[in-house]
Amino acid sequence: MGRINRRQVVKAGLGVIGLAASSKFSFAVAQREEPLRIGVVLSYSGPYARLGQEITRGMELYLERVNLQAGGRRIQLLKEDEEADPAVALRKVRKLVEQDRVDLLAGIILSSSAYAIRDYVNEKQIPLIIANAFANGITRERRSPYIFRTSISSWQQHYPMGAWVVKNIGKKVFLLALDYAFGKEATAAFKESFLQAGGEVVAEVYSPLGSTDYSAVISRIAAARPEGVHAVLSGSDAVIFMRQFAQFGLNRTVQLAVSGEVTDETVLEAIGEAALGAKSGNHWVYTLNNTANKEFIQAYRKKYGGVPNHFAVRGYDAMQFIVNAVQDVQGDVSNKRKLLEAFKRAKIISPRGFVQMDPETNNATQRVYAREVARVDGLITNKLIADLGIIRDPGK
Amino acid sequence: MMGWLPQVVRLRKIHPGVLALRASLIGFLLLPLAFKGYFLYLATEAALLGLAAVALSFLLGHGGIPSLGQAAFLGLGGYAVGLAIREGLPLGLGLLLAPVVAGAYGILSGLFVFRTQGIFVLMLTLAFGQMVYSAAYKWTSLTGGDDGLSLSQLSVNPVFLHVGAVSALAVAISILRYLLRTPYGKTFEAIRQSEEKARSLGIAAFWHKLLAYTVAAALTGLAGGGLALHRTFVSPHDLFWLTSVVLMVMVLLGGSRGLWGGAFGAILYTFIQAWVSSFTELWGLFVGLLLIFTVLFAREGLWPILERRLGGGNAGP
Amino acid sequence: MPALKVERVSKAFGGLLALAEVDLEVAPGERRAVIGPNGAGKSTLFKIIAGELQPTRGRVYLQGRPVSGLPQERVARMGLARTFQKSTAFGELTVWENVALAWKAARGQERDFLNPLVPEEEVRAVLERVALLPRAEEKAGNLSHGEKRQLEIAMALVQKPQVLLLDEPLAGLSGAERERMGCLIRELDRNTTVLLVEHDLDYALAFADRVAVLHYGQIVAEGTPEAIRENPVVQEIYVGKPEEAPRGNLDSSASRPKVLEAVGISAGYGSMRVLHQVSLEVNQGEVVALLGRNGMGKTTLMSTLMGLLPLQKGEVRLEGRPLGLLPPYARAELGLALVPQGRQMFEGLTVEKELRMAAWGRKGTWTMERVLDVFPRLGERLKTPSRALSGGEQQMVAIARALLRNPRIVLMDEPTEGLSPLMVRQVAEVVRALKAEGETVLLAEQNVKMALSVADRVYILEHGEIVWEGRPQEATGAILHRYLGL
Amino acid sequence: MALLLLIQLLNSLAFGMLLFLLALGLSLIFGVARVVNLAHGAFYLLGAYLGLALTQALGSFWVSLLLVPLLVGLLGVSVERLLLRGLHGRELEQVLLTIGLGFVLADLLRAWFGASIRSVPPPAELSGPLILGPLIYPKYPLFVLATGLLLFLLVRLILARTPFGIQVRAVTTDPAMASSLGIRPTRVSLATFGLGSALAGLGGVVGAPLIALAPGLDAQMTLFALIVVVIGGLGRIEGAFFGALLVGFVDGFGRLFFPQVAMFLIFALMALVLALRPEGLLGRRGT
Repeated sequence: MGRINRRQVVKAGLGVIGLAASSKFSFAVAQREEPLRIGVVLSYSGPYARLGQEITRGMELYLERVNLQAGGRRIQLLKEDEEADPAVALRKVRKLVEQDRVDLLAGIILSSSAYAIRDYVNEKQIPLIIANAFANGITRERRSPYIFRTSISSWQQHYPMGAWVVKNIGKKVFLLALDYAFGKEATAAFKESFLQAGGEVVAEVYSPLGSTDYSAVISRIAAARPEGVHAVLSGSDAVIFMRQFAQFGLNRTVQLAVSGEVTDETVLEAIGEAALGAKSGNHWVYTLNNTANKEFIQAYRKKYGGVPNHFAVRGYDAMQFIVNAVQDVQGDVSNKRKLLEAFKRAKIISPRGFVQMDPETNNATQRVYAREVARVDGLITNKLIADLGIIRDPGK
Repeated sequence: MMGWLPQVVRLRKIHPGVLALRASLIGFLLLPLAFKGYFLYLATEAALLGLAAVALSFLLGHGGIPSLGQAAFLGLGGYAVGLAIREGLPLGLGLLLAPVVAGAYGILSGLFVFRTQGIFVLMLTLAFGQMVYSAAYKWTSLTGGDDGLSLSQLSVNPVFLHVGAVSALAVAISILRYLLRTPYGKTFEAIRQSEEKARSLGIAAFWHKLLAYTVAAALTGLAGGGLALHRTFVSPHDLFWLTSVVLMVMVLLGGSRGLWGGAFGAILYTFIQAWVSSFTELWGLFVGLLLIFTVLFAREGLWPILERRLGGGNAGP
Repeated sequence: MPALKVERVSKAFGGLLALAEVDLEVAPGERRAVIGPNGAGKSTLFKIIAGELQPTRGRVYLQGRPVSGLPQERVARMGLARTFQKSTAFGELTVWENVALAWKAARGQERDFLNPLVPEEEVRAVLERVALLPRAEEKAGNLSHGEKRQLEIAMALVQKPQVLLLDEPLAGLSGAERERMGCLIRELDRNTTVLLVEHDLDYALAFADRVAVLHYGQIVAEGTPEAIRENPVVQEIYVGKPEEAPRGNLDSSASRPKVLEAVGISAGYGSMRVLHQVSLEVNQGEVVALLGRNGMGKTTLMSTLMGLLPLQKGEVRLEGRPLGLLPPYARAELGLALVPQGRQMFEGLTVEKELRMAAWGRKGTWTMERVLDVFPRLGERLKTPSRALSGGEQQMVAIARALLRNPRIVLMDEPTEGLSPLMVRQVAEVVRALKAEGETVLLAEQNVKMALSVADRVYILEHGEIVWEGRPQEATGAILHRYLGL
Repeated sequence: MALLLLIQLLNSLAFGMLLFLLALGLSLIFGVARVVNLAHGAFYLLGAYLGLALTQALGSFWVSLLLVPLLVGLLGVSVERLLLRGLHGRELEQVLLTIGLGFVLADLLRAWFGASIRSVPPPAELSGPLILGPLIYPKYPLFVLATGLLLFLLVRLILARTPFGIQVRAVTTDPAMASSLGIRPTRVSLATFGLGSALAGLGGVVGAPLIALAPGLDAQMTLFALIVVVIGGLGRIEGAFFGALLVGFVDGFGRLFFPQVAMFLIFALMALVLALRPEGLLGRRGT
């Protein structure tokens, strides 16, 4: 008797381990009174950890305004860390869709992650609201009826700056960008208008994502002696570049005309004084005087303190967009066609001012501004210097 | 002719307990076919990583070769399949290319690695593995660099992929176990025990180890190819040496000798890691503690303990 | 055409010349023995022939084909089989698997991955020949030391070599095992050429057709066993200069406190038991000599006393205190100091640093100044790296190092090994000076004449057992001949 | 162009010295305790984060410059005594244990200090550029350069002159004989483990303003230290020094001229050295 039941015990034991792991996977079918489950995939580690944190803050800030309700259903956020790695983003999205049975997906910081999950999301027909990833292709050649972008495309944010820089900074500019989808697209968009306006590219250098030392690039800039530098960096890369730029004393001799990502308040907070005077193009500026912006800044500072930034704005708007659409269909997300119609029609009152979803490209049409780093209300942030008009992504 | 040694040669009667245990291991892997979705996804991942772990277990447990560069072969296999499909080659050719490419790098790096002995082998395999990582990360035109390589345009039916993975694992284990009973395998074990003695008998230890290293590299490449199909994405991050350490943890957890341990360790690790990482992102801490525990307390791994407890003492080699 | 030819082979390790212009020729089927004291270069020559080491100059021919420079496995493939001094086998494989592997390797089939390894008839025959058939399925690791030696011989024989190299096959074997191994080697078929390197003078002379005597890296004598036994040069190497020197004359009756006492100690390397129930004692102010031919266990005893080797049975007491399994540094703290065999200078340290390191933290009569008085030569060489010194000078450093520990007792392991006769006399002078200063010394020595000239009491060690004890005067010619083969 | 080369030369020298601090610790620990400490990068990262925290808490970079190496050294000693002592003589198990330790440390740091990347400002008196005629170069990397050189001379002096230094070299070449002369190998290897870890901690504090702190940096630095030790050869302090300089140059100028393949060049260099001399440029065959 001893030998037999031992074998059963082990086999059962192996089975239990399997089930224990799988019991985590609930297979409940979404009913009406079930909470609306939104899978949020952002970077909570690696070079973009702070960005993920700020976007989540923006989302939660807006949810508080509507006390977590949309169309009569409670909203539940299931957060997953994409670890700034496209393969991980895909794995986590797959887990949220197949295991946690989420109704909607939101988030995605990295353009390469957006490209990686695009086909899967399209095939599974789960609406995805992109709160950050700039990749042009998501709303162009790889457009999907299920994917909407409420932030901005690389082209929209960087194209207008080209001409502006030639007029206000100078003709000879050194181009630096991160060596992945976002960096390349943004630089191409900037060059498009910059060269048309008669600008001259002194050098074009790409550096790897998440590198911890920019001294080599900075010594090249010092030697090239350009009139201006157009840098497309974000997260830690932006922080390290700006600090070493000041350490090398370049901020005395070379003008900075960079992507909005580089002069975001999360970066300025880490660098401080060294960034004063740097110019950039962005779809949000701290000093925009519209009621939505005032309300947002006041709510953010009350709840989190510190300086509000455009990542929080993007999270805030993305959630506003979702709540608006879900309200439109009274919380019934099961009818996909109706839900997609609601998303196309959704309007939001954004701290950025005028923002509207372009039904043809599923990308948000919005204003872009030129701004300069300055001390405002005792904070190191950006002040508006020019409105570059309403910019619509051409979609092709 | 062999009558004089009756009890030596006949195929040793494997104890029923041990046989049942191994059957339940394979059974466990086929179980998820009943549940679709994420559970099946994890099981396929476990089977494929199991194949790579078995290859490492063959090297480490039987050859005494501590390799921290297996992630490179995994990656080479993945990129081989990914690029083959991107160029429109048939899937079969891609899966054939994976072990060939990985095996070739095995030979190339082995030529350097086996010029040294002992702990330097570990350091060199680690360095050569990182060479592939940095190439994959930087050679954006070929590998897509940090954006990775997506194979989404090809959809392999998950069930078919899973059965393929599990059978590949089972076939690999039986082939390698048979190999260990042939002169080639016995010599491989002999070299681990005393390379000096083996060479004094006329055995060219350098080439022998290089051949085994290449076989293991090819098997790991095949597993890498399978993973590329499974994840429909290949990213340089999987080639970082931490993946090699994870494979090492699987082998040590399961038990480095007997090859079954490697497969068991892979299953255990994959499911525990998925479970842990769902409620904390500190799974690295978990892996570290697991490694320290295994090294200090369960030196020959959990599987032999199971087999011994169940098989009434004479665990298979 | 000679089966094996060694032509003007030299080998240098750093400054030291281990082999100088050695010539050796072994005819096919001949049984050649190479004998010589420790440090004479026997194992270096053996490794060069087997391909484990490359000669600095000169060449080695196997059946006329040059083999020096080839890797070990190629030389083995060309028909040369060898055994190892510390016998090694594949412990986790069974006995028959070890032999089967050797057989497959000899026929180049070790890469066969199709059919499983099975015991062939040749394997059975060889196992029967070395009387290991009943142990065929045993794991090689579980064999006794003697059985492992037999397995090694079986693995060599199954390869059917042209030339068989045997490295001290009888070392560490006791009574019955020595007999069995001895006749096993004697009964090797005549057409295999055998080169035997052996400490045991009697067995070597009995076994070999011709004998070569290696000393100080050179062949000093070669010929038939009978000629070698009578050869005065060999006598001197094995016994030391037969000049008359004053015998130690300390009266042993005076009641002197016991400094060091060993009671029934057994020790060895792994499964190889070298010392069997050895007991001895050294009293305050005495110089006790431990005599015995090479390989009888002198160095094993000294290493065990110093704690470098684990004690398997018995007990060692220092001034009545049992030392148990204390590690060497603890014993050094308590007052034991070792002058190691081969002197063991530290790489990268100068003479001054070696001495300062030893003296660090040890107060007492022996200070740097006093040591430099006793060894003036070292005074001039303080700044030179210790490994660059000559053999004699290194010996002085080793002794000075031990003295600077201000020890209760100095253990000297073969201090005259490899030294020129002039240096041997100087070492004897030093030992006498130490005795005059009241130091206690346990001297393990192969040079009998030197030892007798300085010792107050003498032990003779044979095959790991104390076979005689007494005062130097009582060590008559008969005793010396019986135990030390003089 | 010459200005660019000069700037990059200084950058490479500074990075080289940082690698030297790291590789020296690793080489000492392996030389004496015979352990390849793959948690070395984690000790570096611990030193960096502790430096950051203490500088903020105590308000002085210099105090944390002294305090952090002591703390990390203590950790090294306790690791050797608690975890590694039991595995004496089993090289592979010891290496695997250090890998596990590295994982644990890295994740604890991430949990404690957060996962975002921190760029540490240099101390006030060392921040900002130094103007030497045409050359504008930040002061801080020069400080790192000076620290590295100072350490090289200091440790060489300790190893050559002091009793502890001689004991370390004796135990490195012949532990048994050293023990017979009353030197306790276990105590020497404990002290060396502490010294090696302290050097890694020092590297962390000194390196943080030079290279930003991020999760994953530990694995990167362990790899760099390994490559320097493999190239420079083990057992001799000069090996770690020249190995570090060489890797610093290849990395610095590699990133300047062919940024795409910089990392690859370092591996190519290593493979080349190993093909010619498996024991490394200055290593001894014996160790």
